[in-house]
Amino acid sequence: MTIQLVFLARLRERFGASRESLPYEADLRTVADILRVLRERGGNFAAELAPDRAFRVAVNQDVVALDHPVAAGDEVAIFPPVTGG
Amino acid sequence: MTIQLVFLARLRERFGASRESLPYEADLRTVADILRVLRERGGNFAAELAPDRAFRVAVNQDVVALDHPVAAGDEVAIFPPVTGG
Amino acid sequence: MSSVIRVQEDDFDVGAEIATLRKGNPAIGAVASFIGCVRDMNEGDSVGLMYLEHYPGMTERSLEKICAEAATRWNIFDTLVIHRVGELRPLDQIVFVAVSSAHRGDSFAACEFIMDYLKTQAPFWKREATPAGERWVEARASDEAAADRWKQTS
Amino acid sequence: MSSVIRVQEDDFDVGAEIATLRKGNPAIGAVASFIGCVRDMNEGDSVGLMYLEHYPGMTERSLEKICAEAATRWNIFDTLVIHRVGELRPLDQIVFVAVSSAHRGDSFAACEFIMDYLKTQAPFWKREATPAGERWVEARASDEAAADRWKQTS
Repeated sequence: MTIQLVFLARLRERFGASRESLPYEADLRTVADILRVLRERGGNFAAELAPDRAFRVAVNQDVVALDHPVAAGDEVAIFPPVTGG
Repeated sequence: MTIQLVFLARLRERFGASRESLPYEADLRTVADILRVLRERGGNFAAELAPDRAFRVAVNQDVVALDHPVAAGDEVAIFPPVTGG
Repeated sequence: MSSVIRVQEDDFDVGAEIATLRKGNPAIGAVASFIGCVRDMNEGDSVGLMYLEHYPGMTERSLEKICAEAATRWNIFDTLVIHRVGELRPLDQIVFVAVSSAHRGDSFAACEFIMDYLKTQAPFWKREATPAGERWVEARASDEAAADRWKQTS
Repeated sequence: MSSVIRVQEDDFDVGAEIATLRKGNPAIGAVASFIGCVRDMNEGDSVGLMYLEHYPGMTERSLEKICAEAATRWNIFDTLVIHRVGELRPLDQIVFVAVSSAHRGDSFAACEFIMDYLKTQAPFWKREATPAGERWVEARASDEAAADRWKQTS
Protein backbone atom coordinates (compact mmCIF):
# COMPACT_ATOMS: atom_id res chain seq x y z
CA MET A 1 0.00 0.00 0.00
CA THR A 2 2.17 2.81 -1.28
CA ILE A 3 2.02 5.92 -3.41
CA GLN A 4 4.64 6.05 -6.12
CA LEU A 5 6.28 9.50 -6.20
CA VAL A 6 8.06 10.65 -9.36
CA PHE A 7 10.42 13.65 -9.40
CA LEU A 8 11.53 15.13 -12.69
CA ALA A 9 14.09 17.54 -14.14
CA ARG A 10 15.35 20.13 -11.67
CA LEU A 11 13.29 18.62 -8.83
CA ARG A 12 14.78 15.18 -9.51
CA GLU A 13 18.23 16.72 -9.09
CA ARG A 14 17.33 18.73 -6.00
CA PHE A 15 15.64 15.80 -4.27
CA GLY A 16 18.38 13.38 -5.27
CA ALA A 17 15.93 10.77 -6.51
CA SER A 18 13.73 10.12 -9.52
CA ARG A 19 11.27 7.82 -7.74
CA GLU A 20 10.22 7.06 -4.21
CA SER A 21 7.59 4.79 -2.65
CA LEU A 22 5.66 6.72 -0.04
CA PRO A 23 3.81 4.47 2.44
CA TYR A 24 0.13 5.18 2.10
CA GLU A 25 -1.52 6.47 5.27
CA ALA A 26 -5.11 7.39 5.96
CA ASP A 27 -4.42 11.12 6.24
CA LEU A 28 -2.97 11.28 2.70
CA ARG A 29 -6.24 12.24 1.07
CA THR A 30 -5.18 14.83 -1.50
CA VAL A 31 -2.19 16.16 -3.40
CA ALA A 32 -1.91 18.91 -0.77
CA ASP A 33 -1.45 16.25 1.93
CA ILE A 34 1.44 14.69 0.04
CA LEU A 35 3.10 18.08 -0.40
CA ARG A 36 2.71 18.74 3.34
CA VAL A 37 4.45 15.46 4.19
CA LEU A 38 7.29 16.26 1.78
CA ARG A 39 7.74 19.82 3.05
CA GLU A 40 7.98 18.52 6.61
CA ARG A 41 11.26 16.90 5.59
CA GLY A 42 12.75 20.39 5.37
CA GLY A 43 15.84 21.10 3.24
CA ASN A 44 15.37 21.06 -0.52
CA PHE A 45 11.88 19.59 -0.20
CA ALA A 46 10.67 22.52 1.90
CA ALA A 47 12.46 25.03 -0.33
CA GLU A 48 11.35 23.68 -3.72
CA LEU A 49 7.77 22.92 -2.72
CA ALA A 50 7.14 26.19 -0.86
CA PRO A 51 3.74 27.58 -1.85
CA ASP A 52 5.32 30.46 -3.79
CA ARG A 53 7.41 28.16 -6.02
CA ALA A 54 6.23 27.17 -9.48
CA PHE A 55 5.79 23.41 -9.79
CA ARG A 56 3.16 21.06 -11.20
CA VAL A 57 1.68 17.83 -9.87
CA ALA A 58 0.32 15.01 -12.01
CA VAL A 59 -1.68 12.10 -10.58
CA ASN A 60 -1.57 9.05 -12.79
CA GLN A 61 -0.08 11.23 -15.54
CA ASP A 62 -2.74 13.95 -15.57
CA VAL A 63 -1.89 17.38 -14.20
CA VAL A 64 -4.23 18.12 -11.31
CA ALA A 65 -4.99 20.78 -8.71
CA LEU A 66 -3.86 20.58 -5.08
CA ASP A 67 -7.23 19.33 -3.87
CA HIS A 68 -7.17 16.32 -6.20
CA PRO A 69 -7.66 13.05 -4.27
CA VAL A 70 -4.90 10.44 -4.04
CA ALA A 71 -5.20 6.75 -3.27
CA ALA A 72 -2.89 3.82 -2.62
CA GLY A 73 -1.32 2.73 -5.90
CA ASP A 74 -1.42 6.18 -7.48
CA GLU A 75 1.58 7.60 -9.32
CA VAL A 76 2.12 11.18 -8.18
CA ALA A 77 4.65 13.19 -10.20
CA ILE A 78 6.05 16.56 -9.15
CA PHE A 79 7.92 18.65 -11.69
CA PRO A 80 8.83 22.20 -12.77
CA PRO A 81 6.86 24.05 -15.45
CA VAL A 82 7.59 22.32 -18.75
CA THR A 83 10.07 23.71 -21.29
CA GLY A 84 9.94 21.39 -24.31
CA GLY A 85 9.29 22.14 -27.96
CA MET B 1 3.51 54.29 -79.71
CA THR B 2 1.42 51.42 -78.42
CA ILE B 3 0.03 49.96 -75.24
CA GLN B 4 0.77 46.29 -74.80
CA LEU B 5 -2.37 44.45 -73.71
CA VAL B 6 -2.05 41.07 -71.96
CA PHE B 7 -5.00 38.70 -71.49
CA LEU B 8 -4.73 35.77 -69.14
CA ALA B 9 -6.51 32.54 -68.20
CA ARG B 10 -10.23 32.53 -69.02
CA LEU B 11 -10.02 35.99 -70.62
CA ARG B 12 -7.18 34.85 -72.87
CA GLU B 13 -9.42 32.05 -74.11
CA ARG B 14 -12.51 34.23 -74.49
CA PHE B 15 -10.64 36.97 -76.36
CA GLY B 16 -8.74 34.48 -78.51
CA ALA B 17 -5.37 36.17 -77.85
CA SER B 18 -2.78 36.39 -75.13
CA ARG B 19 -1.29 39.73 -76.25
CA GLU B 20 -2.30 42.63 -78.41
CA SER B 21 -0.69 45.95 -79.28
CA LEU B 22 -3.22 48.73 -78.88
CA PRO B 23 -2.28 51.92 -80.78
CA TYR B 24 -1.87 54.68 -78.25
CA GLU B 25 -4.24 57.61 -78.69
CA ALA B 26 -4.56 60.80 -76.75
CA ASP B 27 -7.93 59.89 -75.25
CA LEU B 28 -6.49 56.72 -73.61
CA ARG B 29 -5.72 58.38 -70.30
CA THR B 30 -6.72 55.74 -67.76
CA VAL B 31 -7.47 52.04 -67.38
CA ALA B 32 -11.16 52.91 -67.68
CA ASP B 33 -10.51 54.37 -71.14
CA ILE B 34 -8.87 51.15 -72.31
CA LEU B 35 -11.78 49.10 -71.00
CA ARG B 36 -14.20 51.40 -72.86
CA VAL B 37 -12.34 50.88 -76.13
CA LEU B 38 -12.35 47.11 -75.64
CA ARG B 39 -16.06 46.97 -74.72
CA GLU B 40 -16.91 48.92 -77.86
CA ARG B 41 -15.75 45.88 -79.82
CA GLY B 42 -18.84 44.05 -78.53
CA GLY B 43 -18.97 40.23 -78.37
CA ASN B 44 -16.86 38.55 -75.71
CA PHE B 45 -15.06 41.79 -74.92
CA ALA B 46 -18.31 43.55 -74.02
CA ALA B 47 -19.59 40.50 -72.11
CA GLU B 48 -16.45 39.73 -70.10
CA LEU B 49 -15.55 43.33 -69.30
CA ALA B 50 -19.06 44.43 -68.34
CA PRO B 51 -18.94 46.49 -65.13
CA ASP B 52 -20.64 43.75 -63.11
CA ARG B 53 -18.06 41.10 -64.04
CA ALA B 54 -15.14 40.27 -61.75
CA PHE B 55 -11.80 40.99 -63.39
CA ARG B 56 -8.56 42.68 -62.42
CA VAL B 57 -6.27 45.06 -64.27
CA ALA B 58 -2.52 45.38 -63.74
CA VAL B 59 -0.45 48.20 -65.23
CA ASN B 60 3.21 47.29 -65.56
CA GLN B 61 2.53 44.26 -63.36
CA ASP B 62 0.90 46.07 -60.43
CA VAL B 63 -2.82 45.66 -59.85
CA VAL B 64 -4.45 49.09 -60.09
CA ALA B 65 -7.83 50.80 -59.88
CA LEU B 66 -9.83 51.88 -62.95
CA ASP B 67 -8.72 55.50 -62.65
CA HIS B 68 -5.03 54.59 -62.85
CA PRO B 69 -3.25 56.48 -65.65
CA VAL B 70 -1.83 54.70 -68.68
CA ALA B 71 0.84 55.88 -71.08
CA ALA B 72 2.41 54.72 -74.33
CA GLY B 73 4.70 51.77 -73.66
CA ASP B 74 2.73 50.50 -70.68
CA GLU B 75 1.88 46.83 -70.27
CA VAL B 76 -1.78 46.53 -69.30
CA ALA B 77 -2.93 43.06 -68.21
CA ILE B 78 -6.55 42.05 -67.74
CA PHE B 79 -7.35 38.81 -65.92
CA PRO B 80 -9.91 37.00 -63.75
CA PRO B 81 -9.59 36.89 -59.95
CA VAL B 82 -6.59 34.69 -59.15
CA THR B 83 -6.94 31.06 -58.04
CA GLY B 84 -3.43 29.79 -57.33
CA GLY B 85 -1.96 28.23 -54.23
CA MET C 1 17.09 38.09 -44.56
CA SER C 2 16.80 36.27 -47.86
CA SER C 3 13.67 35.82 -49.88
CA VAL C 4 13.67 33.09 -52.52
CA ILE C 5 10.85 32.85 -55.07
CA ARG C 6 10.65 30.04 -57.60
CA VAL C 7 7.97 29.45 -60.23
CA GLN C 8 8.61 26.14 -61.93
CA GLU C 9 7.07 23.15 -63.69
CA ASP C 10 9.19 20.65 -61.77
CA ASP C 11 8.26 19.06 -58.48
CA PHE C 12 10.29 19.92 -55.39
CA ASP C 13 11.73 18.07 -52.39
CA VAL C 14 10.35 19.62 -49.21
CA GLY C 15 13.06 18.19 -46.95
CA ALA C 16 15.88 19.46 -49.17
CA GLU C 17 14.24 22.88 -49.50
CA ILE C 18 13.93 23.27 -45.72
CA ALA C 19 17.55 22.20 -45.26
CA THR C 20 18.62 24.86 -47.77
CA LEU C 21 16.46 27.46 -46.05
CA ARG C 22 18.11 26.70 -42.69
CA LYS C 23 21.57 26.50 -44.32
CA GLY C 24 23.42 26.11 -41.04
CA ASN C 25 22.08 29.23 -39.35
CA PRO C 26 22.07 28.39 -35.61
CA ALA C 27 20.01 31.50 -34.77
CA ILE C 28 16.96 29.81 -36.33
CA GLY C 29 14.72 28.25 -33.69
CA ALA C 30 11.59 27.82 -35.77
CA VAL C 31 10.61 26.86 -39.32
CA ALA C 32 6.93 27.01 -40.24
CA SER C 33 5.97 25.64 -43.62
CA PHE C 34 2.99 24.88 -45.78
CA ILE C 35 2.42 22.52 -48.70
CA GLY C 36 -0.61 22.86 -50.96
CA CYS C 37 -1.57 19.73 -52.89
CA VAL C 38 -3.94 18.90 -55.75
CA ARG C 39 -7.09 17.25 -54.40
CA ASP C 40 -9.07 14.71 -56.43
CA MET C 41 -12.33 16.55 -55.66
CA ASN C 42 -13.34 20.20 -55.97
CA GLU C 43 -16.78 21.74 -55.62
CA GLY C 44 -18.23 18.22 -55.47
CA ASP C 45 -16.73 17.06 -58.79
CA SER C 46 -13.86 14.65 -59.27
CA VAL C 47 -10.74 16.24 -60.72
CA GLY C 48 -8.41 14.19 -62.91
CA LEU C 49 -6.03 16.80 -64.23
CA MET C 50 -5.23 20.40 -63.45
CA TYR C 51 -3.45 23.07 -65.44
CA LEU C 52 -1.84 26.06 -63.74
CA GLU C 53 -1.32 29.22 -65.75
CA HIS C 54 0.47 32.33 -64.48
CA TYR C 55 1.59 35.79 -65.58
CA PRO C 56 5.37 35.56 -65.87
CA GLY C 57 7.13 38.53 -64.38
CA MET C 58 4.19 39.78 -62.36
CA THR C 59 4.05 36.45 -60.54
CA GLU C 60 7.57 36.77 -59.14
CA ARG C 61 7.08 40.47 -58.52
CA SER C 62 3.89 39.98 -56.49
CA LEU C 63 5.39 37.14 -54.45
CA GLU C 64 8.45 39.23 -53.68
CA LYS C 65 6.25 42.05 -52.47
CA ILE C 66 4.25 39.69 -50.25
CA CYS C 67 7.40 38.23 -48.68
CA ALA C 68 8.91 41.70 -48.19
CA GLU C 69 5.70 42.80 -46.46
CA ALA C 70 5.87 39.73 -44.18
CA ALA C 71 9.44 40.67 -43.25
CA THR C 72 8.33 44.14 -42.17
CA ARG C 73 5.53 42.74 -40.02
CA TRP C 74 7.29 39.87 -38.25
CA ASN C 75 10.73 39.13 -36.92
CA ILE C 76 11.75 36.50 -39.46
CA PHE C 77 14.97 35.38 -41.11
CA ASP C 78 14.31 33.83 -44.51
CA THR C 79 11.35 33.03 -46.71
CA LEU C 80 10.95 30.54 -49.52
CA VAL C 81 8.04 30.32 -51.93
CA ILE C 82 7.87 27.66 -54.64
CA HIS C 83 4.83 27.55 -56.93
CA ARG C 84 4.40 25.07 -59.71
CA VAL C 85 2.82 25.82 -63.08
CA GLY C 86 1.73 23.64 -65.98
CA GLU C 87 0.02 20.28 -65.81
CA LEU C 88 -0.62 18.76 -62.38
CA ARG C 89 -2.56 15.77 -61.09
CA PRO C 90 -4.21 14.81 -57.78
CA LEU C 91 -1.60 14.29 -55.03
CA ASP C 92 0.91 16.58 -56.77
CA GLN C 93 2.43 19.37 -54.72
CA ILE C 94 1.36 22.80 -56.00
CA VAL C 95 2.87 25.31 -53.62
CA PHE C 96 5.39 25.42 -50.79
CA VAL C 97 5.96 28.27 -48.37
CA ALA C 98 8.57 28.10 -45.60
CA VAL C 99 9.62 30.80 -43.13
CA SER C 100 12.39 30.72 -40.53
CA SER C 101 12.58 32.77 -37.35
CA ALA C 102 14.03 32.72 -33.84
CA HIS C 103 10.65 32.16 -32.17
CA ARG C 104 7.70 30.20 -33.51
CA GLY C 105 4.98 32.86 -33.42
CA ASP C 106 6.73 34.91 -36.11
CA SER C 107 7.23 32.09 -38.59
CA PHE C 108 3.71 30.73 -38.13
CA ALA C 109 2.09 34.12 -38.71
CA ALA C 110 4.34 35.05 -41.65
CA CYS C 111 3.81 31.68 -43.35
CA GLU C 112 0.02 31.92 -43.12
CA PHE C 113 0.10 35.57 -44.20
CA ILE C 114 2.15 34.71 -47.30
CA MET C 115 -0.25 31.91 -48.23
CA ASP C 116 -3.33 34.08 -47.72
CA TYR C 117 -1.91 36.87 -49.85
CA LEU C 118 -0.58 34.48 -52.48
CA LYS C 119 -4.10 33.04 -52.80
CA THR C 120 -5.67 36.42 -53.52
CA GLN C 121 -2.89 38.46 -55.14
CA ALA C 122 -0.41 36.27 -56.99
CA PRO C 123 -1.43 35.86 -60.64
CA PHE C 124 -2.01 32.12 -60.94
CA TRP C 125 -5.10 30.50 -62.42
CA LYS C 126 -6.23 26.89 -62.24
CA ARG C 127 -8.11 25.06 -64.96
CA GLU C 128 -9.32 21.62 -63.97
CA ALA C 129 -10.61 18.62 -65.90
CA THR C 130 -13.74 17.01 -64.48
CA PRO C 131 -16.01 14.30 -65.97
CA ALA C 132 -18.22 17.15 -67.26
CA GLY C 133 -15.30 18.80 -69.09
CA GLU C 134 -12.68 21.45 -68.40
CA ARG C 135 -13.39 24.54 -66.35
CA TRP C 136 -11.55 27.46 -64.84
CA VAL C 137 -11.60 27.35 -61.05
CA GLU C 138 -13.60 30.21 -59.56
CA ALA C 139 -12.07 32.45 -56.89
CA ARG C 140 -13.38 31.76 -53.39
CA ALA C 141 -14.87 34.40 -51.13
CA SER C 142 -13.29 32.58 -48.16
CA ASP C 143 -9.84 33.33 -49.59
CA GLU C 144 -10.63 37.04 -49.75
CA ALA C 145 -11.85 36.87 -46.16
CA ALA C 146 -8.66 35.11 -45.07
CA ALA C 147 -6.49 37.81 -46.67
CA ASP C 148 -8.64 40.58 -45.21
CA ARG C 149 -7.81 39.35 -41.69
CA TRP C 150 -4.28 40.74 -42.12
CA LYS C 151 -5.32 44.23 -43.13
CA GLN C 152 -3.94 46.74 -40.71
CA THR C 153 -6.17 49.44 -39.35
CA SER C 154 -3.34 51.87 -38.67
CA MET D 1 -8.04 10.50 -38.76
CA SER D 2 -4.76 9.15 -37.49
CA SER D 3 -2.64 10.67 -34.76
CA VAL D 4 0.99 9.57 -34.58
CA ILE D 5 3.13 10.51 -31.58
CA ARG D 6 6.82 9.66 -31.39
CA VAL D 7 9.28 10.48 -28.62
CA GLN D 8 12.76 9.47 -29.69
CA GLU D 9 16.46 10.15 -29.40
CA ASP D 10 17.05 9.80 -33.14
CA ASP D 11 16.82 12.60 -35.64
CA PHE D 12 14.04 12.54 -38.24
CA ASP D 13 13.67 13.25 -41.96
CA VAL D 14 11.03 15.94 -42.44
CA GLY D 15 10.43 15.14 -46.11
CA ALA D 16 9.93 11.45 -45.45
CA GLU D 17 7.65 12.14 -42.49
CA ILE D 18 5.41 14.42 -44.54
CA ALA D 19 5.25 11.85 -47.34
CA THR D 20 4.14 9.23 -44.80
CA LEU D 21 1.58 11.61 -43.34
CA ARG D 22 0.08 12.22 -46.80
CA LYS D 23 0.35 8.50 -47.67
CA GLY D 24 -1.46 8.83 -50.98
CA ASN D 25 -4.62 10.45 -49.64
CA PRO D 26 -5.89 12.65 -52.51
CA ALA D 27 -8.43 14.39 -50.26
CA ILE D 28 -5.55 16.27 -48.58
CA GLY D 29 -5.17 19.77 -49.98
CA ALA D 30 -3.03 21.26 -47.23
CA VAL D 31 -0.17 20.23 -44.95
CA ALA D 32 1.02 22.73 -42.33
CA SER D 33 4.12 21.82 -40.40
CA PHE D 34 6.53 23.18 -37.86
CA ILE D 35 10.13 22.35 -36.98
CA GLY D 36 11.70 23.54 -33.73
CA CYS D 37 15.51 23.69 -33.72
CA VAL D 38 18.20 24.18 -31.09
CA ARG D 39 19.54 27.72 -31.22
CA ASP D 40 23.10 28.57 -30.24
CA MET D 41 21.91 31.43 -28.02
CA ASN D 42 19.29 31.58 -25.27
CA GLU D 43 18.59 34.41 -22.83
CA GLY D 44 21.71 36.13 -24.14
CA ASP D 45 24.10 33.24 -23.44
CA SER D 46 25.70 30.95 -25.95
CA VAL D 47 24.49 27.36 -25.77
CA GLY D 48 26.82 24.52 -26.73
CA LEU D 49 24.84 21.47 -25.67
CA MET D 50 21.30 20.76 -24.60
CA TYR D 51 19.76 17.82 -22.78
CA LEU D 52 16.05 17.05 -23.07
CA GLU D 53 14.39 15.08 -20.30
CA HIS D 54 10.79 13.89 -20.34
CA TYR D 55 8.28 11.91 -18.30
CA PRO D 56 7.78 8.68 -20.24
CA GLY D 57 4.17 7.65 -20.49
CA MET D 58 2.73 11.00 -19.54
CA THR D 59 4.53 12.58 -22.49
CA GLU D 60 2.78 10.43 -25.07
CA ARG D 61 -0.50 10.67 -23.17
CA SER D 62 -0.46 14.47 -23.06
CA LEU D 63 0.48 14.76 -26.74
CA GLU D 64 -2.32 12.38 -27.69
CA LYS D 65 -4.80 14.50 -25.75
CA ILE D 66 -3.57 17.68 -27.43
CA CYS D 67 -3.88 16.14 -30.92
CA ALA D 68 -7.33 14.73 -30.11
CA GLU D 69 -8.43 18.17 -28.94
CA ALA D 70 -7.14 19.69 -32.20
CA ALA D 71 -9.18 17.16 -34.16
CA THR D 72 -12.37 18.21 -32.36
CA ARG D 73 -11.71 21.89 -33.06
CA TRP D 74 -10.70 21.80 -36.71
CA ASN D 75 -11.55 19.80 -39.79
CA ILE D 76 -8.27 17.92 -40.14
CA PHE D 77 -7.18 14.50 -41.37
CA ASP D 78 -3.97 13.38 -39.70
CA THR D 79 -1.52 14.70 -37.15
CA LEU D 80 2.10 13.81 -36.50
CA VAL D 81 4.18 14.90 -33.52
CA ILE D 82 7.84 13.90 -33.16
CA HIS D 83 9.78 15.14 -30.16
CA ARG D 84 13.39 14.28 -29.50
CA VAL D 85 14.89 13.61 -26.07
CA GLY D 86 18.45 13.20 -24.82
CA GLU D 87 21.48 15.16 -25.91
CA LEU D 88 21.07 17.78 -28.64
CA ARG D 89 23.26 20.49 -30.11
CA PRO D 90 22.68 23.81 -31.90
CA LEU D 91 21.09 23.26 -35.34
CA ASP D 92 19.57 19.93 -34.25
CA GLN D 93 15.88 19.43 -34.85
CA ILE D 94 13.97 19.14 -31.54
CA VAL D 95 10.33 18.88 -32.49
CA PHE D 96 8.20 18.37 -35.58
CA VAL D 97 4.45 18.85 -35.87
CA ALA D 98 2.57 18.27 -39.12
CA VAL D 99 -1.17 18.41 -39.78
CA SER D 100 -3.08 17.58 -42.97
CA SER D 101 -6.49 18.90 -43.98
CA ALA D 102 -8.61 19.66 -47.03
CA HIS D 103 -8.28 23.44 -46.65
CA ARG D 104 -5.33 25.39 -45.32
CA GLY D 105 -6.96 27.31 -42.48
CA ASP D 106 -7.62 24.11 -40.52
CA SER D 107 -4.11 22.71 -40.74
CA PHE D 108 -2.46 26.06 -39.96
CA ALA D 109 -4.58 26.58 -36.85
CA ALA D 110 -4.31 23.00 -35.62
CA CYS D 111 -0.52 22.94 -36.10
CA GLU D 112 0.00 26.15 -34.13
CA PHE D 113 -2.47 25.00 -31.44
CA ILE D 114 -0.58 21.72 -31.00
CA MET D 115 2.75 23.55 -30.70
CA ASP D 116 1.37 26.06 -28.19
CA TYR D 117 -0.13 23.34 -26.02
CA LEU D 118 2.94 21.13 -26.35
CA LYS D 119 5.06 24.03 -25.09
CA THR D 120 3.00 24.48 -21.92
CA GLN D 121 1.56 21.01 -21.21
CA ALA D 122 3.79 18.24 -22.53
CA PRO D 123 6.27 17.11 -19.86
CA PHE D 124 9.63 17.93 -21.43
CA TRP D 125 12.42 19.87 -19.75
CA LYS D 126 15.54 21.38 -21.27
CA ARG D 127 18.89 21.66 -19.55
CA GLU D 128 21.46 23.67 -21.44
CA ALA D 129 25.22 24.07 -21.19
CA THR D 130 26.49 27.64 -21.35
CA PRO D 131 29.98 29.05 -20.71
CA ALA D 132 28.79 29.77 -17.10
CA GLY D 133 27.77 26.14 -16.58
CA GLU D 134 24.68 24.01 -16.93
CA ARG D 135 21.20 25.29 -16.17
CA TRP D 136 17.60 24.23 -16.50
CA VAL D 137 15.72 26.38 -18.95
CA GLU D 138 13.01 28.46 -17.27
CA ALA D 139 9.44 28.39 -18.54
CA ARG D 140 8.46 31.51 -20.49
CA ALA D 141 5.41 33.62 -19.72
CA SER D 142 5.01 34.22 -23.48
CA ASP D 143 4.40 30.49 -23.97
CA GLU D 144 1.60 30.54 -21.39
CA ALA D 145 0.11 33.53 -23.16
CA ALA D 146 0.29 31.76 -26.53
CA ALA D 147 -1.57 28.74 -25.14
CA ASP D 148 -4.15 30.93 -23.42
CA ARG D 149 -5.16 32.36 -26.80
CA TRP D 150 -6.84 29.05 -27.62
CA LYS D 151 -8.97 28.87 -24.48
CA GLN D 152 -12.61 28.72 -25.38
CA THR D 153 -15.05 30.90 -23.52
CA SER D 154 -18.02 28.64 -24.13
